Amino acid sequence: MHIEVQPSHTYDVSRYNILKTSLLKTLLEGANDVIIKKNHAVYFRNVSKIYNTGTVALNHFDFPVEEGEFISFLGPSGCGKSTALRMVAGLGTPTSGEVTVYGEPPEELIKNTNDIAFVFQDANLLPWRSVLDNVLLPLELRGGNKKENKQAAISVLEMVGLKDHLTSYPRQLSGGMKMRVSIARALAARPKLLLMDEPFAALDEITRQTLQMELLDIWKKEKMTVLFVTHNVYEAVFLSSKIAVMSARPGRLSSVIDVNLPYPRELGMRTHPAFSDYVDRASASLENDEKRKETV
Amino acid sequence: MHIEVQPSHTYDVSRYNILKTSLLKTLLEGANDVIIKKNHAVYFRNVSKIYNTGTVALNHFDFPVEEGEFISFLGPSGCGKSTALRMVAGLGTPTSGEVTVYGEPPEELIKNTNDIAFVFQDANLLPWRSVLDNVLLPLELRGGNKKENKQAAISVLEMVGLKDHLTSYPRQLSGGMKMRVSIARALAARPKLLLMDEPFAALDEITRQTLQMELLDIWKKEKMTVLFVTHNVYEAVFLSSKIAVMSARPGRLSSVIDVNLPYPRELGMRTHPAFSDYVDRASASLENDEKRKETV
Amino acid sequence: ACSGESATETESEAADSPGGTEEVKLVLNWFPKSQHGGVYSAIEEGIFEENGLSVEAEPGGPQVSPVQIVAAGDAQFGLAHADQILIARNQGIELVALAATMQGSPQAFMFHEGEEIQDFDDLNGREVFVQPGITYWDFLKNQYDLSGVTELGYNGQHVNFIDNKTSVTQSFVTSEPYFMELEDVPVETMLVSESGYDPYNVVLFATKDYVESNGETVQKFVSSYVDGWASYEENGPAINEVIVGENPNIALEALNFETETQHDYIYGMDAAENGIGYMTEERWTTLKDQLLEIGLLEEDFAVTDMFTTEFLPDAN
Amino acid sequence: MAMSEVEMTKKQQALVAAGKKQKPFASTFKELYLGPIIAFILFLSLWQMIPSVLGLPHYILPKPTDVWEATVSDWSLLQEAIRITIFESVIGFFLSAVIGIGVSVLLASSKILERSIYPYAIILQTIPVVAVAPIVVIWFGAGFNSIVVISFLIGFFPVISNTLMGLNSVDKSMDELFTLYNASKWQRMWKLRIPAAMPYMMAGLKISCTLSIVGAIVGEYVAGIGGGNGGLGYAITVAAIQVKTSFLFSCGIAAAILGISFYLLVSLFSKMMLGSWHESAMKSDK
Amino acid sequence: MAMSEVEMTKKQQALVAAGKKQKPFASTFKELYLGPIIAFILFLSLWQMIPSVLGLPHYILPKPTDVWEATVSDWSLLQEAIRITIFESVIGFFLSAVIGIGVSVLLASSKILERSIYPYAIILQTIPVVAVAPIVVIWFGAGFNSIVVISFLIGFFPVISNTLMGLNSVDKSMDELFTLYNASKWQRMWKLRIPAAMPYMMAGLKISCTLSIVGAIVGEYVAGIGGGNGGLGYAITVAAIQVKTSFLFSCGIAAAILGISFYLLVSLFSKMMLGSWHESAMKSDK
Ligand SMILES: Nc1ncnc2c1ncn2[C@@H]1O[C@H](COP(=O)(O)OP(=O)(O)OP(=O)(O)O)[C@@H](O)[C@H]1O
Ligand SMILES: Nc1ncnc2c1ncn2[C@@H]1O[C@H](COP(=O)(O)OP(=O)(O)OP(=O)(O)O)[C@@H](O)[C@H]1O
Ligand SMILES: [Mg+2]
Ligand SMILES: [Mg+2]
Repeated sequence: MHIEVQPSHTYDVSRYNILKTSLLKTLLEGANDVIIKKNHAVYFRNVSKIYNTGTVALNHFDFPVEEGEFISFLGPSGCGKSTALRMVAGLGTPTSGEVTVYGEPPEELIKNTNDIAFVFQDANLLPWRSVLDNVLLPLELRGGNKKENKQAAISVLEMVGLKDHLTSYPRQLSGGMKMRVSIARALAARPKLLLMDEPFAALDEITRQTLQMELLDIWKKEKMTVLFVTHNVYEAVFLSSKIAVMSARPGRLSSVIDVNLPYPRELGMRTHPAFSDYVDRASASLENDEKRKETV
Repeated sequence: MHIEVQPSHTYDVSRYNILKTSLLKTLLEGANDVIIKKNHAVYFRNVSKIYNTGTVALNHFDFPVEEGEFISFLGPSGCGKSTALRMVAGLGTPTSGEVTVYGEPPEELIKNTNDIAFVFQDANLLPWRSVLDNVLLPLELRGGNKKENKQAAISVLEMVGLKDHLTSYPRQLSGGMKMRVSIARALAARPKLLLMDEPFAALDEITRQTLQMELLDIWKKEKMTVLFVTHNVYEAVFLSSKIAVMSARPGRLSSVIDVNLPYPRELGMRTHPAFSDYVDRASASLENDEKRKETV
Repeated sequence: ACSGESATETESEAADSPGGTEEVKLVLNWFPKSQHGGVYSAIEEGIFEENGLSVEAEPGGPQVSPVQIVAAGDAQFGLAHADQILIARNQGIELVALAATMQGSPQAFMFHEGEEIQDFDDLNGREVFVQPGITYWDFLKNQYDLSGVTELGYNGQHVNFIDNKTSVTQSFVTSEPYFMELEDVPVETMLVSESGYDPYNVVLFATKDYVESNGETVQKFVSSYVDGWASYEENGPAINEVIVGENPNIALEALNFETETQHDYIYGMDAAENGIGYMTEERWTTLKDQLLEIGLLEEDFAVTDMFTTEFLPDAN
Repeated sequence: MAMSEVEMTKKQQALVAAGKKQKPFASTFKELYLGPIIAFILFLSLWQMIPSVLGLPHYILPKPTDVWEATVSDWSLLQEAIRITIFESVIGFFLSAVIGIGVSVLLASSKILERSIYPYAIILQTIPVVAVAPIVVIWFGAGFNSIVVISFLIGFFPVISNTLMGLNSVDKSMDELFTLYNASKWQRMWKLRIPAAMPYMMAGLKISCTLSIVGAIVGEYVAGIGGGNGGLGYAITVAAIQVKTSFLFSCGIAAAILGISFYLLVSLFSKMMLGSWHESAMKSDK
Repeated sequence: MAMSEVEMTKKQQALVAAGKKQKPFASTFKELYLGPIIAFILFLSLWQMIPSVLGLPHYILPKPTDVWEATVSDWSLLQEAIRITIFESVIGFFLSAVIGIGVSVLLASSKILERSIYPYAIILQTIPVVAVAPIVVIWFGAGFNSIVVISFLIGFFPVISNTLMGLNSVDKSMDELFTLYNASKWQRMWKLRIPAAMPYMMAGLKISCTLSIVGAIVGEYVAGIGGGNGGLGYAITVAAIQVKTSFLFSCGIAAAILGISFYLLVSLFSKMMLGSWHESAMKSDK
């Protein structure tokens, strides 16, 4: 039996070894798994999460994310979207089941690389750092040339429209501006895997559209994988290659919609009938879900 | 000259006296003013706000809000919407110009009544209080029967869909749930003037629609005045009697759109051509503004 | 000075100092006062120098224990009361007394005038300020029935004594009565020595090891010390001014009062005949037996190890 | 701490909920107690060795074994002294806590009060106890009362300082919420500032509880024992005069153990008080 | 404070930007200084009256006028003593601050270290200075060095206790951010925990700076003055024996003034350090 392993980004030796061992392990169970594992950026395997308050945030959540995909999560408030994202980042562990990122447990991955970035639901800025310094943070932590880092940070900040506020402190910013700093911070790190928890919710339509286009650009250019939580169905359809619709209490995956619109996406597409179609399907899926719950 | 003063809510004697003096003052300048003052819940008179960082957040902002209106503010991120709302609540003072609430400076009004409620852009919950206790806070501060207060708080929490989380602490809630607690807190106080800063941004479409309907209900029933910040043009049209579109840097009022759709509004209206019309007008106004800026 | 050095190491270091003079350190039992007049006299008049010694007198203080400092080798000589030197034996600290500055103990109880205290029994029913652990108090408790005494800690303050007319406080007759007089508080005193407990006070000592291996230095020091006291008798007031320089917070008048009142303890009594610094085996044995009896000494020993008069000048 | 706590909870939780990665007792033991125990043994052996190596006699630095002997042989004295000191310092600490927090709340309630009165709190802290001891003794009598007062005087400043800092560092937007709802000054105090200041208050109490023991000991020292039995301060003075260094160390260690126990108790209390919200005391659930 | 500061700023700003409601000097004066001045006068007159009313003689509770006379007449002595105490306590405080923060950072960097070593910090705090004084004196020599060490010993615990508390109360979500970005332990320390702990650290320093003066005074008491000149501790001891109560009070008040000045300096420093973000020190702009 010959298995071709072609890791899609450059692993350093130690990580490659980890991969090898996990490959060998899975070999015992069957070669199929190997291939699946190699191609998946994120894999939720039958994940349940019960907080110690007894809240079931996720229930048998099973969802593979292939590398390079742009996945949107849609679902009612409190259904476990943030919980799921946090687990991918290693900031929470499943009560049962398993989350793997590039075939490894996320805690391991985090320890070895800087490849994951997270835009939290709240901006989560360090109050004692200026806007620029906040964006510089992940770059500083990673090391590297100071001047280049600064250049990179400034260019992302320019992209999110904050180049006039480099020296402001978070408390001097508006809500939307804080979120944009947080987005800039995540993008500045040029992650392989980008987790975004309602990043554009606090932004006006026009800023939002600009940033959506930029995000898609970067995603394509950097061949990132993006997990994106939103409440905006249009946004989900516009951005994603796949939409995961979740239902509430307990958080389950209720349906997955493949969005087969071509990339690059243009603003004009929004008026396209296929686009509306997807929007309707996603909305319907959300609403059905709601209704099903009510009738129970 | 006979001026009929018919205050639209019951002032206690001291406030009535304040009103009287301000009436007398204005009499010297002309009777017209008196009538304007009496009918306005909020009046921005040529308000400018320059933060001590030099940021001009508002520039000659002039806008009257009549009692019982439902005003939405639309505008790009960082254009001064929150700043304006905060000034109405007395949490900031204009650098020049004047904001009056029911004819008084807001700081004065706050000192004498509990009639203003504010849903902040972030949830702003007390971390050491449970959900129920957070909602109870304004009621406690006002005094009154404990049992009734609790009843009232529970019923609002039920309305926002959190009756299962009465004893949870803020850190155990999802982002959207926190916002809903904050909304419940504001509504529980049954204010005359309700200021809401993007209250529904973190909510999914369905929850949002439910809450929109509830809000409109309460607004009508309680004859409140609502100032509502949103980035969602549909939401603005659906809810408001008037939309104030603002432009950025420095924050100015760029246009005011009267939404002459009848109340009560129904979800079905969204497909109505008049509705789309308003949406288009608002969007156009926002976009024009953006373009105008770019060409400058 | 550092920790680990034993006495011998310190001494050799001391001996190597340039200029032919040997540096030694003396720890006083208190801030400089008239009871150290001999030391300052010897320094001031160059008596130590004449004998090839360069002496640093280090002031003591409320919690400074010359016994420990000398035992640790941080100083070569110290001043302490005879009972303290004996009690150190319990800890295996072998010290040798070289000269007794005061032939008796000026320690006394001080009380307000007219309080009718004739005997130690009269302390009963009163508040008495004594320093916790001071030896004569144990002796008195053993000798008399003092169960009626309310024992309060003495802390160097006299305010509470002054405030309470019936109270009694420990004191030195050479010192406290003067301050009371200044405050117009008439007082009387009763010497502890009346009870038969009369240790030598302000005794010059060194460790046994040091004395054995540095006989010459000790000889020089003791001679200078005694000479210093002799010269202090002549020009006490002048030396007192030097002392004020060292201890600026004490008034010259207070020192002069002390000089006067301590005169008999230093130059009178046994010293009148036998010279300054004189000590007898009998007095040491009495003291040792007294301490043994009240349990402050754990085991008996011969006092001949404890003191020596060999360095004192021959009696005249 | 934040890190390892998080780690722990994660594990604990996995244990509770998933019930698979059962964590053996041995490993908990290793994480929690092995370090301190090793440190303790190291500390003891170092201490046992130092006097021998440096040739320090026992009356300067007694060895642990010397101290142990002294403790055993004079146990009855020590026990009594400890009992008394505990009593004095607990009351002193209690006063520090109650008066300290009370005064802070009062001061924080008015900028003018704070500016006018706070300096006197600093004065009370810095004025040397020896200077005021006579007055304390005259007003409160020698012995117990005065000792408690001195213990209080030494312990109350950290409480005031920390509590004031806490009361004054309320989150701005929460403060605005209260302004908006027209909260009275005292409502703001009880419902906002005091809960927000809790972590600072607790940090103050932790400092103060150990200081109150120091205070009781110093108190016995300067205010006398007033006819009653003496506590550790008295025992220490006696031991010092008689050069019983080993017993002096016994007393010192007794005081230290008191201090640690006291500290642990207050920490426990602090954990309980802060449990519901503050990060430093909170076991988070991820 | 939060309230009134906000109030002030609002006014200041109105003043700066709008330039209409110019606030007269008199009113600033009234708000800021009138209270303290009245309190001070009240305090002084009360103090002046109490001895007369209660018939307390000057050697028990001297009147302010007595104290003033004593101060003037013995000014040269006092001045010298103050100079020395300042020197000792500044160095003691400096050591407390540097070592205290250093040790806290070290302890906070590892749970095992913290559990193993922190108890000894508590021991150092609670062990009565008198008990260790002989060793301190023998190791560091009587006088200056020992006094500084004792001042350090008394002052360092509040720094450690508060700093540790601060380092351990980092906001959970910020901590997660650092975990996510694979921050090393020391990066997390420097870039997250230390900045977040600043307010606590500063509160600790404020307590410690006054304690270091107490420490220097106690130090002179237990460790003697060595060969050098004596500071306030020495002056107080001698004054007490000589029943110079008025001068004793002069010394006490000098210590208190030192304490306050020291406190103010550290507060200023703290304001500067926290200025950029912490609420308690921040003038907010609304
Ligand atoms: N630390 C926690 N402890 C206990 N329960 C929690 C905790 N965090 C989240 N929950 C609960 O888990 C559920 C899912 O929360 P989560 O934050 O994942 O929702 P979400 O889908 O992100 O919602 P939203 O869209 O409102 O942000 C909620 O019911 C919430 O109350
Ligand atoms: N405290 C402050 N100090 C200095 N500048 C501030 C402060 N608060 C807000 N600003 C500035 O004022 C401008 C308007 O802020 P504001 O919060 O009113 O915007 P907004 O319209 O609410 O934006 P958003 O939709 O993003 O919430 C922004 O440029 C912001 O940087
Ligand atoms: Mg969420
Ligand atoms: Mg805003």
